[in-house]
Amino acid sequence: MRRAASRIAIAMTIAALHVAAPAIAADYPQPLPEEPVPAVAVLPEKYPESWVFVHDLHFNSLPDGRVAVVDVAAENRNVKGQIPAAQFGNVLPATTRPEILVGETFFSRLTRGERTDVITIWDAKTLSPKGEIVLPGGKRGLFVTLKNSLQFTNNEKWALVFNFTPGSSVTVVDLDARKVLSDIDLPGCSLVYPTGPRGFTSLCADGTMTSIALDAAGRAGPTVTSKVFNDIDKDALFMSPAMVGRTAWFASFTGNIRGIDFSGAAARDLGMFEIAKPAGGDPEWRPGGWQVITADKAGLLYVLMNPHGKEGSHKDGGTEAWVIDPVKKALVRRIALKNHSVSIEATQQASPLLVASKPDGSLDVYDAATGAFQRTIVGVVHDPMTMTAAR
Amino acid sequence: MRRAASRIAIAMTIAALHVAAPAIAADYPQPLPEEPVPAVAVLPEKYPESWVFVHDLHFNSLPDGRVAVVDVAAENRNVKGQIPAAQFGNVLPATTRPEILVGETFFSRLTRGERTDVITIWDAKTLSPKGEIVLPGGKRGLFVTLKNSLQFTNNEKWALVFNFTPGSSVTVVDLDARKVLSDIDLPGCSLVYPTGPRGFTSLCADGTMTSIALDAAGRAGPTVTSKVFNDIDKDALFMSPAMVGRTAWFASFTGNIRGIDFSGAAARDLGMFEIAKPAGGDPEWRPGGWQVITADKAGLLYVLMNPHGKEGSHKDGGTEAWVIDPVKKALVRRIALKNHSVSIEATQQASPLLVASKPDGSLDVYDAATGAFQRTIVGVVHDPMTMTAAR
Amino acid sequence: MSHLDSFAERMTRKVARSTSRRSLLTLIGGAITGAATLPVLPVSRAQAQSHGGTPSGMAPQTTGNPQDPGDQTQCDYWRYCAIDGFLCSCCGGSASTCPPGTEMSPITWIGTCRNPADNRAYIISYNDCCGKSSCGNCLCNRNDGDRPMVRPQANNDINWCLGTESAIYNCSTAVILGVAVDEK
Amino acid sequence: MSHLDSFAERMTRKVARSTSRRSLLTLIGGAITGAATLPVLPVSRAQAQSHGGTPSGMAPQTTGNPQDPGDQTQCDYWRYCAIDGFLCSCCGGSASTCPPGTEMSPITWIGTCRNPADNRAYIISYNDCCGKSSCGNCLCNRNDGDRPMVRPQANNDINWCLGTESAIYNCSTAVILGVAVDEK
Repeated sequence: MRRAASRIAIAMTIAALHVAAPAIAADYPQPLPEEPVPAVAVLPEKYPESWVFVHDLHFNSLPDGRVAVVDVAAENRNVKGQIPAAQFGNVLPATTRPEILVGETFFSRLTRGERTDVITIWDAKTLSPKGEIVLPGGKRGLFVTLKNSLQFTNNEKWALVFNFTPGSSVTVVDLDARKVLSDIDLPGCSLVYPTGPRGFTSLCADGTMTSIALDAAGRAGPTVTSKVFNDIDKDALFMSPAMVGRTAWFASFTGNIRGIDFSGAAARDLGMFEIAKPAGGDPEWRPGGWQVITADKAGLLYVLMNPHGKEGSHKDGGTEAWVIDPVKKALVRRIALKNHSVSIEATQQASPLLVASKPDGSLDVYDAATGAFQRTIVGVVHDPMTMTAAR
Repeated sequence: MRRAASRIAIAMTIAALHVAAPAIAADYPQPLPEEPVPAVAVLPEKYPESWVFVHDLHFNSLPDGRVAVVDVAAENRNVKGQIPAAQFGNVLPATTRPEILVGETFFSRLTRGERTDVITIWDAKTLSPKGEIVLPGGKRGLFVTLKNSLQFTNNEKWALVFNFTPGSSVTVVDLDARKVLSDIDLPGCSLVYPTGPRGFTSLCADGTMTSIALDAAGRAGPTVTSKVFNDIDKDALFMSPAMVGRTAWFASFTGNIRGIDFSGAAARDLGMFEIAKPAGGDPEWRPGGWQVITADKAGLLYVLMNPHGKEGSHKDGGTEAWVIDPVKKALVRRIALKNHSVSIEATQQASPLLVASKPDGSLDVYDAATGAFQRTIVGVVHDPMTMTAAR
Repeated sequence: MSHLDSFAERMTRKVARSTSRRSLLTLIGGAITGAATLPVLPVSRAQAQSHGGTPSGMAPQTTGNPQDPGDQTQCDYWRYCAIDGFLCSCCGGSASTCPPGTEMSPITWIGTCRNPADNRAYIISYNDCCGKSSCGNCLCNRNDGDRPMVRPQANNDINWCLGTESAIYNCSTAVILGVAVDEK
Repeated sequence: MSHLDSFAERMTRKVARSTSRRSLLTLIGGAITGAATLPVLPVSRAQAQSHGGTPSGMAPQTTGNPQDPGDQTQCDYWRYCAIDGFLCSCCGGSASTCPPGTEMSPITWIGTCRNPADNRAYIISYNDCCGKSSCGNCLCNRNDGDRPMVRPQANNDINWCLGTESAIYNCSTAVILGVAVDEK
């Protein structure tokens, strides 16, 4: 169909500019300069240690999860950018190169059609996708995000993806070659904790853990299963530990702390110690929230604590962060939080900040050493489940 | 890797059933019956006239828009189901068969990758997709949902899709053959208003409208352009009219009503009349909101009115619904709304209900004849922009 | 353990009625027959801060049966003692029915809830409804007996839309499977 | 009309700097040179009920230049007189920069905003940032001069992520293109 071009010409009639000749303010002889377009912000290749990845599960639209990159130390401009992490995604920032890995799942028609699981490799500087590795089998584990669902091994050359169908398995991915190396069945065990130079450990439903060393081709090599140490019925360990070097510190439901050394080819249980339980609990103080334990660079632990601890309270969030010295096995300090919080993360600066995420998606930031409240950062995400400090 | 099956067996240890032998209440000698699985609700093929499609733009996740099917007359169980409508989707319920059309747009990686525009055909009874027609060219118009972006013609055998790239065009789709018939360029004109037995009209930027009759193959036939009637600068017509049969009643920004007869091969301007402006405006009463005008089966119009009408207030929503008889050109009645509302829709019952959507996504329902408030329905959608009553 | 054994037997029989469910159960190693206290679905403490969620504001939905008391749009309805997710009652389904156009997950996590009317403990199957995006209404979360991902069959953070055509989670049901202990 | 003519000239020259923008402009028929009062992007009155949106709660972001006063995270910042959408200042960008990893739309709708500091009227280009999902922060909507879809170049309901690699809308900027009237 041809329509007269005159229509457009008429449409172009100047409608209303509402602008008379402007008065020129004597104070400003020159107008503001023109600004270039297009203009797109870029980030540093290496993020400052005050930056935190805040994962947004986005419960009201699970297919459209995302991660906010947030500078928690800045007075303003805190949100630096967003990274998509679709459908129970995982985010894993690399430390050896300027890349951020995201495990995610798509359907060709958003909620239906063909399923595609991928690891997307994001450029840290531009926040643009620079690569994608398709994961076969449509089996990437979909659950409320846990950091140990996607991990590195082999000096960050490989990625480990935990699958759940509900059968458990681990996919080993070569990030340089952008290809899948192997699939390792893992019946009865969950998640991946990088172990030794090239391997991982999984926590098992019988209370043990199994460490698997990988050969150069990514295949399962020597396997070591530990004694039973995780009393899942009576005092289960939270799945997300605080990492101090290669040592993981796990909190338990009732408030004990267990160390696991993942530096060797097989994980080594360092034993458990109790956090002294001060008075004031009703019925008792227990860890509560989603990411309940974190560590600073000096190796101090922070545990999000709920005064109303009891069976079933373990995801209820908390009102204090308890600072624990795992070497002295001692409660060092208690930080009273301004608000009921969901998850906590310590930054890796020499003078660390403690970040507490709240149910409304905002963050409260504290001086980790003094407990002094620093700022609230609003408008970060919808559902801030996990946080990962830049390293 | 092979893991001992014994682990699973151990995992299966009965953890805690917390159940002693139950006391049997004398009042209820029999327990509640077992319920069958799987069980999935189905809907009637022909929806009752108290049902309304509420389109959720979902501004916080535009790729994940949806439509709620809501019974606004029921005391409870108001939400009957949801239909996906991805990325500035459109919804168009058929009246001649139990089908609901959705125009939507997907990307292969949710926010990036290959774009696919489709019309999805949903079964009204099962709310399952029963067909899909891919729209070529990645040009389906993406904007805050307007009903006249996706319309039927040719007795609902064909669908018309409005495209915007920012060049305008219309794609004609054969719904029986599930294929695209033609693309019709439409420079300077917007949206589609079904016209005559097989054709459509578009409103143009110069204030005219153009009616195009389609031939049997869906190609553009005779074209008629009207005189200028839409004073877009001074008193623009809202794009979504209230339909009474084949007559469309458009509200204008300042509160005039214009009728257009779309029954013939070319649209016919029925002229404009003024709504008397009662006192109480500050500065004046004007239509305000997104879907500001609707009609009941008897042909009465309802216009959502804002007492703070002025330039730029046209999307601010309203606090009253004015009932207008377009035959008598008279303001019949004013309905004071309980809450500030975004859009309104009248059901097509003999005793119609007036539904007003609110910024929080809930609906207020009124008796259209008396203006009596009936109920609030919460938890319907996120951003209720348009509503479409079952017919 | 005899009570529990007979429960397990009942469960096995019940589960066996559904072939697809059984085949999935094989994968997880028969998880459903044990250690199945109070597992529930994806938690979002961020949205349901207070234990049990907040009042839904929905118009009450009752069964009309005095032996099945309570409002199915509220988190405190007796069958929801181990639910976690959007209540299908608020999404076009009911406590035991998926909304139209979704698919009920064949594998499920189960809980044991006491019915306050007849004081019986019922086995409740929390089947997810799958294939449409997050319903968004009536988020409800109760974690009594929930255990971490290390014990999947007792974990409520998992998307149980497994073995369904689409893995997209819409809402959760609470279906009566039977009484917890055989009364014979 | 001489003022307007010289404005149109300036705009044409400016627009011609960007080839891709120009080619898109051809499609819409040179819309940007006229009738371009105060068009803005996808309105959601549902979320920004009060005219101009609600206070963002963000930490203030100023340019530090007294000639460009105000808080770029707030809907009442002078440049936003015709914006509609999520403010990029709250999303990792700024009033004139897209967030990292998004693409700035080459075609844009423009407004004329008076700078309260120097009392000049500036042409503001509301380029959308595209390719990531809805930012979700600082929704801001002002409809002064907005006209319906029948006049696209003056309509703020359109997703202007056109001519970009992805049509997904993330947020909106407010870039200074120049003063509205040539002062020479």
